[in-house]
Amino acid sequence: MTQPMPTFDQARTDAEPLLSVRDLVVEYHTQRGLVRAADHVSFDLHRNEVFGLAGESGCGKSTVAHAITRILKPPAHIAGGQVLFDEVDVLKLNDDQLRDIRWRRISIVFQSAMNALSPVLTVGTQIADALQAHENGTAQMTRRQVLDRARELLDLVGIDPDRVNSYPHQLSGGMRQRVVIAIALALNPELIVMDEPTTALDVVVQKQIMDQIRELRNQFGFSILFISHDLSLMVEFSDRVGIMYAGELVEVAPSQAIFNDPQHPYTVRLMNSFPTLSGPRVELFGIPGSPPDLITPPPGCRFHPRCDVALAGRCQTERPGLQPIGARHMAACHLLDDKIVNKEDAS
Amino acid sequence: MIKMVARMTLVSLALVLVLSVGFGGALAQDDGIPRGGIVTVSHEAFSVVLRNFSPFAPTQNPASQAFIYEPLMVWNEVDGEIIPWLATGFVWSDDLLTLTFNIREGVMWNDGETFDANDVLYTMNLTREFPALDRGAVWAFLDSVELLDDYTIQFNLGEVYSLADVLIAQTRPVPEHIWSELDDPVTFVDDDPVATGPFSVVCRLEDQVFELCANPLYWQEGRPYVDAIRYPAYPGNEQSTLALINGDIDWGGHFIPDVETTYAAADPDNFNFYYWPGGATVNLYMNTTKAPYDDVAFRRAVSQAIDYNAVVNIGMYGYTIPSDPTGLGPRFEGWASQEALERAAELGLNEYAPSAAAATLDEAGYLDVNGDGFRELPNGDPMSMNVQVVNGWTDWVTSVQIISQNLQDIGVNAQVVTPEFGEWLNNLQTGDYDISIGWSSSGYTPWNYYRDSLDSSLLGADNIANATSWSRWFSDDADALLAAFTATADPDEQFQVLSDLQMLFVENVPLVPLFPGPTWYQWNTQQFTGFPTADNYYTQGSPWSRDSNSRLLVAVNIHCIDDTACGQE
Amino acid sequence: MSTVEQPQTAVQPAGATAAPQRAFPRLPLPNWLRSILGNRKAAIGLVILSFFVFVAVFAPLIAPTQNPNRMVARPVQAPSAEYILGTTRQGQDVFVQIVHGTQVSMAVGFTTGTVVMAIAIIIGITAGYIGGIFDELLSLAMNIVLIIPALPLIIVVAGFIDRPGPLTIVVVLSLISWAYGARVLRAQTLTLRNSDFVAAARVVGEPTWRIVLFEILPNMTSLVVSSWIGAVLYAILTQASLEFIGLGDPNISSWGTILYWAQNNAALLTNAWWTFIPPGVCIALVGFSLTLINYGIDEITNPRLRREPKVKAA
Amino acid sequence: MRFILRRLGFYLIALLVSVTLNFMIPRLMSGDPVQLMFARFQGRMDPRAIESLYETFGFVQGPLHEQYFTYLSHLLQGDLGVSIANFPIPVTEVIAVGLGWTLRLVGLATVIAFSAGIFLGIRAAWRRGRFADSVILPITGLLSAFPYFWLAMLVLYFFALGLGWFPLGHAYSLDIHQDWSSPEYLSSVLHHMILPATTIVLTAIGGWMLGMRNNMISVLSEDYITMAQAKGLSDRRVMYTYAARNAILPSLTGFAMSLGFVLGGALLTEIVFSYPGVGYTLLTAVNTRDYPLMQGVFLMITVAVLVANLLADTMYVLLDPRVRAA
Amino acid sequence: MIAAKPILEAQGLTKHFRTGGAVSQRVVKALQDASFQLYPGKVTALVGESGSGKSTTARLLARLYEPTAGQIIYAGRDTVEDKGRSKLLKYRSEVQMIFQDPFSSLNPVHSISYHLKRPLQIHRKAQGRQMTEKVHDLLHTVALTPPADYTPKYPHQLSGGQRQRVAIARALAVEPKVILADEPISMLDVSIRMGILNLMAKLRDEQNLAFLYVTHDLASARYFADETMVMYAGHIVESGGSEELTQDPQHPYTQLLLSAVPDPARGLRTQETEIAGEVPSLSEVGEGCPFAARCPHVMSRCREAMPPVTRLSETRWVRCYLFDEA
Repeated sequence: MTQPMPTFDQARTDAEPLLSVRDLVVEYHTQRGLVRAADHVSFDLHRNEVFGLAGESGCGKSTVAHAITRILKPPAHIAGGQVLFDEVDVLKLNDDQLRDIRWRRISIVFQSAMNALSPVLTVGTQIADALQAHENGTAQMTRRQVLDRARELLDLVGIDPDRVNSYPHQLSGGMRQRVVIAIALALNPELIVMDEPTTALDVVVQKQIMDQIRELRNQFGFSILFISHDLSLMVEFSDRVGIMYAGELVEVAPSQAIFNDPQHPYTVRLMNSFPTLSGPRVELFGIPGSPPDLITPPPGCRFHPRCDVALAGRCQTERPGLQPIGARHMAACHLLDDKIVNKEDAS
Repeated sequence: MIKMVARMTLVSLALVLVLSVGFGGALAQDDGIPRGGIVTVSHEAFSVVLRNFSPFAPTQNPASQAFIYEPLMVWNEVDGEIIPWLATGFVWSDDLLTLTFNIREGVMWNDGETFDANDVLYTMNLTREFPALDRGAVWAFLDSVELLDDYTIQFNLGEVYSLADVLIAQTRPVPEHIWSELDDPVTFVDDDPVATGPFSVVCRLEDQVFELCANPLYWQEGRPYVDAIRYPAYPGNEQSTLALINGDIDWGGHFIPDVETTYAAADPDNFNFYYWPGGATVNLYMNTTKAPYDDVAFRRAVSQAIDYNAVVNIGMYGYTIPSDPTGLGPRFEGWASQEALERAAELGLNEYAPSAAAATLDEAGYLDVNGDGFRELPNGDPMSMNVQVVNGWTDWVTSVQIISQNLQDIGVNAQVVTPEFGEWLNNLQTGDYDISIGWSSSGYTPWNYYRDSLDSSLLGADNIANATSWSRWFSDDADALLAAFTATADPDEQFQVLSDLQMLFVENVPLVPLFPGPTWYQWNTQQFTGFPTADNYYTQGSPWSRDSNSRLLVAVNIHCIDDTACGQE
Repeated sequence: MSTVEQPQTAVQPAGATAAPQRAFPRLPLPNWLRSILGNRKAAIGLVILSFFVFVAVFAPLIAPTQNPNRMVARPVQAPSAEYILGTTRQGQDVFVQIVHGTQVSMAVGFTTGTVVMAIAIIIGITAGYIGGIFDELLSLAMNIVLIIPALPLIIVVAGFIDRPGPLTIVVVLSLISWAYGARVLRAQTLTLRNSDFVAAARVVGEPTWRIVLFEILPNMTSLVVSSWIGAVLYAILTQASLEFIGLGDPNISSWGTILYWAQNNAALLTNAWWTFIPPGVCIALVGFSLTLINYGIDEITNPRLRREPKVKAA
Repeated sequence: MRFILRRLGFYLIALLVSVTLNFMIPRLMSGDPVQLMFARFQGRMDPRAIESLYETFGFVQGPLHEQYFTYLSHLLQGDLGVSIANFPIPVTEVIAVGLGWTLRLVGLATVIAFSAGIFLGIRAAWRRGRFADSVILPITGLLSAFPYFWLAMLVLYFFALGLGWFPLGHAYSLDIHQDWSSPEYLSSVLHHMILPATTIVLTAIGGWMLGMRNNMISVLSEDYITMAQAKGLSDRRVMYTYAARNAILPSLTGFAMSLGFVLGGALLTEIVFSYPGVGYTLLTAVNTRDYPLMQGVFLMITVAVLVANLLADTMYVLLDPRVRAA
Repeated sequence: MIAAKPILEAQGLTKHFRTGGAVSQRVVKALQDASFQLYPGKVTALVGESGSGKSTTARLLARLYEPTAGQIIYAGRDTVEDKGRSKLLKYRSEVQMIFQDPFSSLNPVHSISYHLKRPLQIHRKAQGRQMTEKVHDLLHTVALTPPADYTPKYPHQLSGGQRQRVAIARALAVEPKVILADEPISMLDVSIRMGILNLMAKLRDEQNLAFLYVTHDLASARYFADETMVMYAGHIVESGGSEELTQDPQHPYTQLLLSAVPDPARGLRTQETEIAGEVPSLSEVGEGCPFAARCPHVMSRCREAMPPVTRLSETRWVRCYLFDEA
């Protein structure tokens, strides 16, 4: 029934990436001190691509997503870097320009649909608000047309259009998340940032929603920045995946490569941290220790205190940078020095 | 001090229209006295106006006591005269058992009906039929009332009671043609009174103000001179004081702290006050059923210990004078017994003499045996006492604080307690107190003062002390003297009886008189004149008085200062 | 239960308050005190309050007298070296009265606050923890007491007790003011009762009384303290109001009675401001200090309320 | 609807409890109103008159439960009895005069204080650290710590006696006749209302502002606010429709409850500003042990508070769809 | 294979909650007729979606709830009637529980040593100087070393994994035979989950503990549990050896559940499964099979009564009419 997904290779064009994040730095000022939640994060996201950002809680993946859409709230603030969306630096936009780009071109699906919808407004109103806030194309719409469009959107995400007058508390968790997706689709954006869109949901509902998203993407061709801590889901759903650890991007690769051939020791161990339903039952070990406190991050490679293959001197003092280690595969680890591909070789 | 809320009735539109013809500017008449103006009066705390002008209401609207319903005769507290009013006079029979009043002719109710003795008769019978209406308790001594003719009425007494004349003279007749139609005169809210008074027309009644307009049919020709009397609502002294200072009140009866600086100084030419120290004496009562108060020596020591000047100047803000030891005060100067006063001086009563007081106590055996700084009873038991005063009556509270300080100074462990009014009264009535400040009766003669304080018959079967016999000091001699007074109408005899009573009083000190109650009275001459002044205190000037209708004399006398001052208000 | 009955602000468990403070060296202070001192508002409030507590405690030393209402001097003297705050119409030393009034007013405030909280804790936690019909009845009682207008009821009840005085005020206010705290504590107890650590304590075999006293109650410390402070503030203000309208004991020196006498003596009209202004300012300062402490506690327990530190340009 | 019905049931119980309380309190209080009244006349009343007045005042003897049911049945007929201190005026009439003024003044002041507090709270939370948050908030906090009467008296002396901008008291100028259709009278009423209302507003606003600010701050960190902003909605729409509407809900309950405090607290306003109202009537009734009047006033205030609560509940239901289903 | 005697057994265990007020009482059928056994040295997983009743089951066994019906048989004896502190205490010294959220299962106001000392005191496992020794032993067991570093700390000073280890140590303190682990790893970071599961596996082996492992994660059940039971809407619908069940699910719901789990190992881009409908509310569950409304194989009798247990093998059973030969 559904078309097979276009693969990343097919989707890739020679055109400039849709979204290009360059050396993004996000800091939090807390009572205890300064936290650098995202530290020089750089990646590209192409048109029609699903790019996943994965990592454990507190690794900075949501921070990056929020920074890109500029919805970070104090005490977090962007301390440096660029977010180029269609060659425009989102971080330099003024409020009006930002309001114009938001939702019409970039929309967001929040983690918990329970909290992403105002409990005192109907679903219809919340969809209509998004439509009416943007003059382009909707300024002339009557209230009736707006509501018709809202019903259409609900239908699109598999909800009875009559639910347009329902309040969020009258819907189940899965339905609410579908509403949030409907709102995100309202203005046919080019990029949808999905921040753990199914974390609060049960696996069956998660499956339903992810299928739905996949179908909609086939239909409308938007790009997705997909944030999740669930590597299985991530690998299954994304074209490319970036792995974050302690505020840094440590590996970027096509999901196939992340699953079959992880390079960074953290990714390797992470892939070995959760059991699977199929395949042989092997003993898994997880990663000893816990992620560092970002107020006092370890010097050198941030993963070195938990890394069983860390080099005695270098890993403790020198921070590895993200280096290409194969076609479309990058990782930040000193151990991979011999694998690093020269730029010339790669091209 | 907390007073009652007044109450009111609807404006009679028709009357307003009729009367408004006469309004609008002061017009001098033949006598040269300017007419017109609205006099603003304030003397008690209320916050909203209620419609009730019944002269029988237990807590009456003060206006209905005099300005609306007039008495047969007006008793002038200042000189003791009884002034003919609706009655032109009265005659006692020789046996002092019948009393005949002559009713004035030519008086009309404000609805145009004629007033005559039939109305008086009706009123007397009404109060007999409904005891709740017998405000003067006249049926306690009356036997019957009969009409001799339309303008003569005879009262028959059941026993000789020589003070009956004044009591009956206070009767305020109500119109028979109105009241006889009522279902229940007791609960009658007299919202549109038919009366004879100079200001008996309720021409304005709103939530915070009511006005009584001049009665166009008033029997005193040409009077009253002003158009109306206005009563605005003020919930407390603070607010009325502000209004007085602001010149909003023409005629006031308020307590004002430091009246000289707070009020008079604001407009020295026009803001006047005079606090006539002729009110009922305020006393210090001691419960003589208990030790040590049953000991006359102790009571005498208390009388010597009190700093009367401090009480009067600090407690009472200098608005009164210390009482003389007989408790009679300036109003009854003519009744004073020099013998008794001399005896009191000999005993050192009512003189601030701490050392004498201490000596008196030493002599009587009240010594500080255990060295705690306080004296013990002669038998060695500890002695401490509460001096009670009503909470919120701040002048009295201060006075009592001074007194307790004075007592402590002579080694008597006295503490002030301030129960609420209800409990305070109940304590006095049931004898559940040590020492207490309290009022006494005023009356037409000093007899009332001694009767209410000393008459043993006032202690009821339930041990409840009525009137002010709260000290519970009784003697056969006192009872006999009190009875002798009302059994005669002969002034000399009465004087002798009272002299004896005074002597008995200073010998036994059943209570300690502190000071005559001052009567607050302010008047503002920016617009009106004709008020009693300190120099010409022709009657008690306060717009409020518990005991008399003397304000009626003022009300018909005040007038605008000139033809222009009261033009438009 | 409906959302209506939820407390207004979610209060986090006390553990959240224990974030170490950079500004303060690790003195041997209890955690809560360190948190409070680390909050500027609360610290200012605490300083003001401590001053008044100090005055109250050492009143007999600061202004030695047997009876602060003793008439000692010429009436209505303006402040001078001899009488720092002047004298009243009754010749009382206003400074002495204020110092001793601090004692009475603070004592009434804190006693009432403590009694109110004791009642609120007992009723609120019992209702919340035991639940069932017991809870239904207690909740009904709380809501009714909350809805019945307080000041009129206080006036009526104060009138019913014939001898007014500080003790009366404590009793009356305690009888009437417990419900708000009880309701808040009940709601919090309901939340905590269902928390895992209570379940864990039960599984471990903790007896009920220990669960209430050692597991639930310590987690409501900040709530209890802030309700207590609120109750103290309410008591101090209400005491002053009651005394002002004449329902206090005029024989006792407290801020409210000083104002009562000042008003009776037309202090403002006679320009004797020194009898009227200082007690009002004292009440306001104590009130403000309590308000500040409560602001502070709110901020400590709910980090979102904290002002974010100023961000310097990167 | 079920929510409202449940609340109605609760109010009915609350009413019954306060009515019962009302019945009990005078019977527990000491002091006999008739005795007190005659004491004020200082003992010149004949005992016969006292006895007959007892009857007239309707002092019912008999078992307590009988008295209670008589009391209830009278209440149901709207008969609150006759005021003793104002005999023979019915209690309803005594209250009627003041109630209108109290409700107008307190109603207006409360609504203003609430609205202004809510508005300022919204602003303070929206712009943290700006004027509303860093200047107005502490000032209103300080104001709410002042004893009300003290502040009111200072205001009265300064603005009315000192500067003469406002009248010294009363609800309207006594030189103007009371007539609700006259513009002159209405403007006088408003002019006289300014000081008393302002003082109530000043002392009450702090609580609302702080509460609303804190609720707003909590709400502002919710995802739906972030999402509303991300949707590109105007600040106005996010601030009022999304944030304030959710943040106001807890304050609404408090608003209803506070009316009880304010209505009772109006007593102080009435005294300081010579304003007519039921608060002073209650105080007078307590002092004179005028039980019927006391009961009447108390009942009126309670009913007013209950009605206000019901209104607040209705508002709550209108604003919060979640309770409609509950 | 199963020769040992069960240590803890549920027999027809049922729990209904009553919610709502007097007007609209609803019954939430959280658990219906559940029967299963826990064996020493074995882990039994209970898998289901949120609201399926799996946590209720654990809490019933922990005696945090009173069962509506059924038996809880410990060492061959029904303990449901064991009430009163001493009897429950005895039970609790044998059966302990670990909670889902280590952030809330430790009381923030108490230190780690308090948390570990209390069970030792209550169950008189240690006294005096022994106590510290015992506490250190426990911390050793859960690999929090050196113990002295941890005892004075408060929960907020530890990471999630460390807290969960403390929680496990607390459960171990009473030297229980059975541990009920309610989603012990779902709140933890991915990288440390295995550490906790491996620790529990070690305890199972070394101390011969019986585990009930409640989880929504089928893969972790496959990894950790010897046997797995699948719950749907208050009913256990299928039970069997973990490997067997996950590789060859029989019940249509189990099949659905398994197909929904993302599993890159099965190959990327798995086939989409048609899933209709949502989990029914537990207060609306009727007499029939709760899955009937969503089941692709639904038959008319499915809607009439819950299917009985059909044994597929010695260790395997399912409740579905598809397997009911009768």
